[in-house]
Amino acid sequence: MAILIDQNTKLLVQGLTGKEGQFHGFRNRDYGTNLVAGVTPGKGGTDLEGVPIFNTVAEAVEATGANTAMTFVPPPFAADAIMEAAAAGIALVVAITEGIPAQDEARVFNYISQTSATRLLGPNCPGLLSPGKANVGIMPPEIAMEGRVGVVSRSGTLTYQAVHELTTLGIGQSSCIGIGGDPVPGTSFVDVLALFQADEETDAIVMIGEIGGTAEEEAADFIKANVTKPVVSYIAGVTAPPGKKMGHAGAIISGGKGTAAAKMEALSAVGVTVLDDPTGIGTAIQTVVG
Amino acid sequence: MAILIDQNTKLLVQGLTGKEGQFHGFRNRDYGTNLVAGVTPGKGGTDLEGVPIFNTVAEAVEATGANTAMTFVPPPFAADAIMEAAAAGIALVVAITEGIPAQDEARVFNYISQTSATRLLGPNCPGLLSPGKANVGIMPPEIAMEGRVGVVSRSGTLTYQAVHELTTLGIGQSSCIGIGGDPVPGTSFVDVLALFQADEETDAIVMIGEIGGTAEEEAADFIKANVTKPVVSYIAGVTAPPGKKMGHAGAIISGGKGTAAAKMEALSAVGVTVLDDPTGIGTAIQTVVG
Amino acid sequence: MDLFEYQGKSLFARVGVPVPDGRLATSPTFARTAANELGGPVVVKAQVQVGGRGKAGGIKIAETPNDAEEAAAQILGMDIKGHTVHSVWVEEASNIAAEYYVSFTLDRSAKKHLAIVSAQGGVDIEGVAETDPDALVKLHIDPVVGLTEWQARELVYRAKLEPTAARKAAAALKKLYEAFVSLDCDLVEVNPLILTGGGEIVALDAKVTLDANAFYRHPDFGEFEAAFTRDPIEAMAMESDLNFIKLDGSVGIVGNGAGLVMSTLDVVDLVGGKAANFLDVGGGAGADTITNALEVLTQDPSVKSVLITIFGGITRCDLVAEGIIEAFGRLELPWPIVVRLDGTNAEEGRAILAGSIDEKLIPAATMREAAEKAVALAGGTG
Amino acid sequence: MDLFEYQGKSLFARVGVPVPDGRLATSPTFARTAANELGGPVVVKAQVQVGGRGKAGGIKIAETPNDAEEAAAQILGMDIKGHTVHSVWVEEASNIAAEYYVSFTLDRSAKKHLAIVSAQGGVDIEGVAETDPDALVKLHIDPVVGLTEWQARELVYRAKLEPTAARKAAAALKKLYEAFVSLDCDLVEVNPLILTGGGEIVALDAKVTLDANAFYRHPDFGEFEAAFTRDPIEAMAMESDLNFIKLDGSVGIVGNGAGLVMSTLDVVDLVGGKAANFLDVGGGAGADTITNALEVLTQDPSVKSVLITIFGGITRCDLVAEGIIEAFGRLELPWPIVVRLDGTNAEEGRAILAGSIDEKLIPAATMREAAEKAVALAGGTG
Repeated sequence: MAILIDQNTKLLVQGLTGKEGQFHGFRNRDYGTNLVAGVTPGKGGTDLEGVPIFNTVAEAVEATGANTAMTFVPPPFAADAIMEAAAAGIALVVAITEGIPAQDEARVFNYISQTSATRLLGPNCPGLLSPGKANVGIMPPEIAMEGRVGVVSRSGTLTYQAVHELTTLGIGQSSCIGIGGDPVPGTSFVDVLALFQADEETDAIVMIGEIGGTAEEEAADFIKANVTKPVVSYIAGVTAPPGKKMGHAGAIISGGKGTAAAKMEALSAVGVTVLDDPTGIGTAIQTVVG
Repeated sequence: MAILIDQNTKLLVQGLTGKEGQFHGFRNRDYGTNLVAGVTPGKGGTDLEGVPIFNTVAEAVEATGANTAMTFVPPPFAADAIMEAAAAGIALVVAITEGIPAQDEARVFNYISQTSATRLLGPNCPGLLSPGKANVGIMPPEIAMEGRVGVVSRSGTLTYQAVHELTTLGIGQSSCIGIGGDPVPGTSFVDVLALFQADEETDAIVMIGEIGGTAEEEAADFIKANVTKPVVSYIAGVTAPPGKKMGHAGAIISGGKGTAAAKMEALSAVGVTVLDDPTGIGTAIQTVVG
Repeated sequence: MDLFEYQGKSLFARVGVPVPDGRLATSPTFARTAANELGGPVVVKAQVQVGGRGKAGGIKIAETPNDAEEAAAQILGMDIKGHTVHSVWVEEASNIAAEYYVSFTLDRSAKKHLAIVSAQGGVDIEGVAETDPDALVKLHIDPVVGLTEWQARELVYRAKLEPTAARKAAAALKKLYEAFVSLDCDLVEVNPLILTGGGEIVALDAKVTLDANAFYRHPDFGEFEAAFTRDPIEAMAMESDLNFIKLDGSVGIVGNGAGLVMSTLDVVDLVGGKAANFLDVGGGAGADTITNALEVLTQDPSVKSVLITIFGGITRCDLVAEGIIEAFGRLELPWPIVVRLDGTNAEEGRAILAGSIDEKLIPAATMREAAEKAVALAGGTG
Repeated sequence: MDLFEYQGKSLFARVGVPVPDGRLATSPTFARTAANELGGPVVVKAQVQVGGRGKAGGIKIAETPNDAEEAAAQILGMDIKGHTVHSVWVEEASNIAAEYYVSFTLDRSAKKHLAIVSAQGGVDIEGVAETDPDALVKLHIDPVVGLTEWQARELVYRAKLEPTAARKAAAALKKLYEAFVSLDCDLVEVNPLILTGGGEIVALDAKVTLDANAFYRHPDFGEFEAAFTRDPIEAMAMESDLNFIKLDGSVGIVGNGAGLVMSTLDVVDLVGGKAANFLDVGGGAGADTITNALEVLTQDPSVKSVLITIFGGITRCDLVAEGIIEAFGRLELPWPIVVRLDGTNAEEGRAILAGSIDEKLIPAATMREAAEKAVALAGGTG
């Protein structure tokens, strides 16, 4: 099965004709993802390496049946692009764009939640990968292998690190989901945990958090109530000083809240195996899966 | 049963301390409606003839369990008042206020539809009456009698006229619903027809339309597909000239559309008994109910 | 409230939609001066609150100020579908590369805003809708967020406007929509919106209907109204806050509630008469309102009899009856008045009327009976 | 980006929230002049980008210009939680009838805006939250429609602000929220928002955090940044678009991706060392970026060894390796560099590094091994 993307994914890239969109869009296609369309206003009617380009998402969906969109649109236009994809009936929008104003993110997330059934992943996320099935985003797919561990993370490079640790030990992944480091991620840990719990092809879950916010604490509550599969977790930022934004807009300890210690404690308390070293993820999974 | 309001209605009046709010609020109470609260910002903590006044709808709902709101708030503040009632979880908002800008109506209707389960009746409507059970609005209840005919109308005074014709012949009503004459009524003919069709205590339906828009044509389509109970209809404005707003913002024939003739034809075509004289409503119902 | 073209264009200019430079002229001489000031060829356009002026000869191109004066002389005073032309708009002639159609309005069924765009502008759009419906691109807009950038693009690309015009046309759509919402319009229609030879997007016409309910937000809109030439009877009714529309029959109608009055018009027609007007006194009318309504009707010589039809809700029939009696005392009422009262305090109202000895006051028990009596008194069938 | 109080107040004034008149002063003499101009008693307030200045003695009331000069002399140069005071804000003393607390921010869990209002302002609000949580009224705001009138009322009435202040306080809330949204703030906090003896609502303090992602919409915000006194190393890093935070250890860190760098800090700590900094080169870093990052670290004398940790996604390890080699050629690098490469083109990158003969370049196979080596080279445990 895998979650969110697989062989049935029909990918549309918003900004396919841009430099990054082109590089990653075709890397995704090379991996086997069914790349059906690109959208670039004003370039409709042309094609790029055999992929038709449309002026609008609605036209692309009508013509190709695209069900997943990946957005590389620059920050000033990204919120609008996400709304466009949602209005066109896209089921999953993967917003890679970094640097979207927080006010735009908040408005768009709420609007599409209120008016569509579209799921948003990101913005400011590395995308997601279902090894052997489909890759949508900027993750280097060669580090992954097909298997039965689900990975979810707020951080891009730490996701790679975790996947690498698993693959190195011969442990494959069902899906690897980067939810992104912004304050308002369209898809949260809780959402992904629910999907992995329901996925018959996932046996165990790796969850990589970081300082800031309370998403990990909410995940702990959710795990206690709903997740029966073993969960291994690592939280980055144990030594981060309060009041400093650690790169991600979401990664900041403020008013004594959002510390790694609090998150680790919350997760430990509900039976999650919590590590203090990301390089131990592989062996920890070996232990819990047995 | 009756529809929308009955013995379980707990009424809150937004603007109870104003002249009109007070007159109609207490007339509704005198009829037997359970008037539980008034809301007037700044007058919270006082009471009016034993009815507690609150500063906000949320406080009133918490304290009294109000489930229905009637709004007499002036046009510049009415849209906000409707949103307030919806956000507080009120199930039915009856907006009597006339003269709300169309842009406000459109925005508020869509917003509450997207974010709440609240039903809006009106704005610019006379309210509704379930004879013998509850009266919420400005209808003179003495013209009505308890019975099994449902009445729905875009016009206030024509509703009274229709109810009067029925009562004069000894035909009682289950509920009488004035949906209002504005271009964006929160509750449409179709909505009310569905409720009457489902109501076990309604045997036949009187529907009073008028020129402008296509609400009657949509009602005809709905009747064809969903309504098995007999429907008697009258459409006002047969002789109205095109391009002139006949009092109601919604009542205008433009570009040859919205004529009474077209509406009457659409309704006749689906088996509705269509009258050319509103004073014939009572006898027509006698005929169809048999 | 329907605006004149030049008024609509002044609103477009406010939100940054380009319009040609122009001048209003109420005489041929002024038109000549305007053409002189503008320089070069101009277009002289009748200012009327109704469509179809082009076909009626209300738009003329003038190469010189002389021509402009002549054109204005021909147009001023014209009757276009019952509207007399009191002024013309003299504007720079435009270099037209393409003509588009754009409108924003409310779609009542969908309860959303509706945008319509077509690459076939400058012609009768209802004709296009019939012969080539696919040429009209329609899109619903959620009033909660308004017209988004992607929707503006969707409209422009789907309608297949010139690719070179796409970006500027999308920007113009955003601005026109902004006018539609922020200026509380019921309708914004531009036909044509043109692409000029220089690649600019310009609104060559403007049909704007304002929402009178929102005038409290736009105190400056009063100016627009001041420019209208109004029927003196309608003006008088408006001053008394009465909802009045002149019709062409002989039975004067006064009633409460738009639906009831419309219905009364229909019943009058049904029994063979014809109403002289629509007059709704609104909800909660007191004695004064009724007196004012009757006074308005005295200004209309075509009225031969009057029918008052009241179904009291907020309105109290006793106050209506008092108003009628008062009107008889204060005014010279030239016609018989048939009165039908029902609803709140109807008994009391009827009693008050019964106390009057004026023979011109005729009670009726039902709406139909009232209509029959009034039609008969007006001289039978209209 | 955290603003100084006086900068935040300038934004409040833009949206129409009343603030006391005041002047910025960078010397005691200027403070005297400011007090003279303002007339009457003034308040002299340290301008620092951190809370708690009141307790630290950074706010003083001055009855006369003399007093103001003296107060400024005491405050300027103070160290408040590691921030040196370079300027004071001299403002008219206010006549305070009541002190409230107001803030707008984003609630990440709810994914909505959060308004907090309390009638207990002017004190440490986190203290109030602990001792009397009911005194804080919280309300979520849907970013799609923003703060409505009813929500402003709900906040004001629930928080039990003085009834006489209700209307003006609600209006001030609307304006502060407008600032929060239209000026792209992450936080707007006013503590206290006061009711004056004259019945006015005035913002007596301003804590505003701007969203740097939205600066493209507010080109004028550059001015604010120009007023900050920045650590020279941070300034240098910023010029090269590097995400740099100074820490107090001895192992310099360079990595790609915020999570990975944070994690590297943690692993360094775990093996007994301490990081000298956080430095994220971001996604897609090329050779130049790596050279720049290493140059930034040369400015920090506390760095004893450097750890480069890269997991290539967009970033290509071969380009990173080239950047390291180039830095060795171009710069005088005073410390050993431990390098760990994984991901995109890691093999190629390792081969490039293996070709270098510089003994200061030490490869490591895993993040943990890299951390252990770097910590040992920096002189063992922190």
